[in-house]
Amino acid sequence: MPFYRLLAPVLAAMLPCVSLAQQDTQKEIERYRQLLQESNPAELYEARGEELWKTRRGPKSASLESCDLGLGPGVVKGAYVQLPRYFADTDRVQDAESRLVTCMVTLQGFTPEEAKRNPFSGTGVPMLTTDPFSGVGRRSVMTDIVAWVASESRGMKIAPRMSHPKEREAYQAGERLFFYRAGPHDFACVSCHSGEAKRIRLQTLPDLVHSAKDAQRAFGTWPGYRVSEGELRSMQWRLWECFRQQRFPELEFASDASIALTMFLAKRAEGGSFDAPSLKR
Amino acid sequence: MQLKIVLAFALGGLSVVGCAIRPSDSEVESATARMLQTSFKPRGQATVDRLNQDEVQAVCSLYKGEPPEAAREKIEKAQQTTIRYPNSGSLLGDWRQGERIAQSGVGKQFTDDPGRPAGGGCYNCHQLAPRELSFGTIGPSLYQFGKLRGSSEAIQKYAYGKIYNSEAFSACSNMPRFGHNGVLTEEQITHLVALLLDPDSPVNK
Amino acid sequence: MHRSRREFLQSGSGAGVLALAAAAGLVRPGEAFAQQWNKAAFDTKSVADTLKALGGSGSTESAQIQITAPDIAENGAVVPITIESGLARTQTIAILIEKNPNTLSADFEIPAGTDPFITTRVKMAETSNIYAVVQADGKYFHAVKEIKVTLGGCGG
Amino acid sequence: MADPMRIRANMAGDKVEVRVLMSHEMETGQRKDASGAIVPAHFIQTVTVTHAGKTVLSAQWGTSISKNPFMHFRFKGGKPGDKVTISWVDNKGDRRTDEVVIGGG
Repeated sequence: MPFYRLLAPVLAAMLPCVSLAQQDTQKEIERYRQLLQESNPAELYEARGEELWKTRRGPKSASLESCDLGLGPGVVKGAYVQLPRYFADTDRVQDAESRLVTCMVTLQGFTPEEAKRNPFSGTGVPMLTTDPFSGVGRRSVMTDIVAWVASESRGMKIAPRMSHPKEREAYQAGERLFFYRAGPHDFACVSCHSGEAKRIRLQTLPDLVHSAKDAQRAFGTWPGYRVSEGELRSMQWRLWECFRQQRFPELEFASDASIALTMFLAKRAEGGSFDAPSLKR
Repeated sequence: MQLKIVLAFALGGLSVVGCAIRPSDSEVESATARMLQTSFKPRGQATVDRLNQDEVQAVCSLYKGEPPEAAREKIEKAQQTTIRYPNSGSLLGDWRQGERIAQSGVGKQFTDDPGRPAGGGCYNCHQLAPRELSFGTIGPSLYQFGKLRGSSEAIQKYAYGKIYNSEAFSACSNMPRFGHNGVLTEEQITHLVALLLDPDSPVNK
Repeated sequence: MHRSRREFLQSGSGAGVLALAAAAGLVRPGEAFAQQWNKAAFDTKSVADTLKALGGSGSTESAQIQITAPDIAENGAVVPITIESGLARTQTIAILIEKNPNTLSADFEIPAGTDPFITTRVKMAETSNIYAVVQADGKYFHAVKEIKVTLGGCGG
Repeated sequence: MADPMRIRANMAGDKVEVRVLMSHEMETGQRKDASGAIVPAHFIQTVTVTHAGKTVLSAQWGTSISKNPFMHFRFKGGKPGDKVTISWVDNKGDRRTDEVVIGGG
């Protein structure tokens, strides 16, 4: 809520002296998170996404029902946990989003730019920015569909393939990108995501270097409905936002670097339970 | 002179790089470079040249943040020479302003207004004043930093230098080089020094 | 609001039509409540003013009203809150957030047969007291709880 | 056209336990968009829940109910197979009505 944001600096200064020990703070935040688990607004996005998957759209007026997410045309169940993977028709390693772009282009006749920019808002509200994600008063068709596709893998094991040379290359490049330090703050992904139980402010950071459990929980809970933004956010968004805060230039939606990093993270999380779309702070 | 040091360092760095790369890695290396080139676009103040690494960034990336002793020493020595102290003399600014800078995490993101001063985002990673419950733990707690160490000129210089260029003290530190990279001004850093060292600062209560 | 609503229904001209409709069975009582969004109450900016706008002249603190909510909310945009009233003949449950730009957040009418219990999620602009105001047997009672709102994120 | 609500209604003992999620922005009228313009207030003002022709809950909301509102309550008198109907109306006059069949315990 930006109006709260405006208050943020004031607020921080005003937080009263409290006798609560830090441990109690953590415990209460845990309780806050538990109270929220009762119902997840992600369901609203999943429902819309399923509808959109079946809806005839684009210049070719076609649905996505014959889209091949890796398990054959139209098979959605279990597809997300095996992504990213190599696709022969595009000769590329693709994650869920980039594969959906391919299907929107080949099946529905959108241009890649249209599919990525996602200007076809569900509410008819004019787009306010060109970001590929939903924002103030604006929905993202892509986000809705990804929410549904991910939900069709809920409860399954994260099982990225690593058989094709390009899949191995993506993993290794993803690893390098994870450790790639640059920009005015000298940040890399690893700056925040290494070390046990580290936090930014009060947010616990997954240790993606040393802890398989952390990596599994991290990968297995995106997409997630982020209560702080009132939006469903995808793994693509997660990476885009990490790089923004890393002070890097803007990570292109569904770009090779984003897919390589996703591959690296999926592999780190291999064997974990996929519990997304989840509910996040 | 400065240039020579950097050059020598760069060459040293390259030889290290040469040893570490297995031939089979070259494809990955070029794939990574290609991805960096094609996957990021400039936005706002965040231009793509930010992806170009300086020696410190390159070496720290190569060693995944844990460089061997020789590389470590080389970085720290070279980075020491970059620290610029303010002309005005005193390193002890105003802790109240320091607290505001420590609280603010804005600056240098492509969504930030480049005309507005950046913050240090200190609380993102460190505990400082105890009344702020929302602090991070990537860095050590700095609560009572000055109370434990006093505020001698040597301590002031150390605190200033560490904020100005953390790599001069701890190679491949997670902490940004706030002064060296132009995130914070020299004056802003003196305010942070005061937040850490001033006996009246809430950090030392 | 309920006293004022009653007065409104009895005397107001526009609402008179509604009252007639209700009497004729065209509009159920709950719908009448729902159709009369109480702008005056939602515009109020203090707990006292909200109470007044809701129709209460005063309110008694009651241990019979339970507020279940976290002591600390990680994010003010979504604060889960449950209010349960043990007071006989509970008619309405209202949620007031003292330091929000507008104090009144929600007002629920609880017909006979429905548990005097409601869970919802509210926005809080900052650390504040939350009041649960219950109208039971025509009188007003309340409970209060402070919820701290923390800041998150690393780029703000 | 607003999106459907997600309603769950199940027996819990002799009561019907209802949980509903609504798809709505719940704009406060105090936020700014990327261009700095105020996003006008847009929020659900009234909610009515009925069962067997009787109102079992009604609500009035302000702008401080969270986006994608959630509500949980219980009422007596329902049985599996009955319908629960929920309607909302927002400040722009948009409205939405959905119903769900009460499930077993």
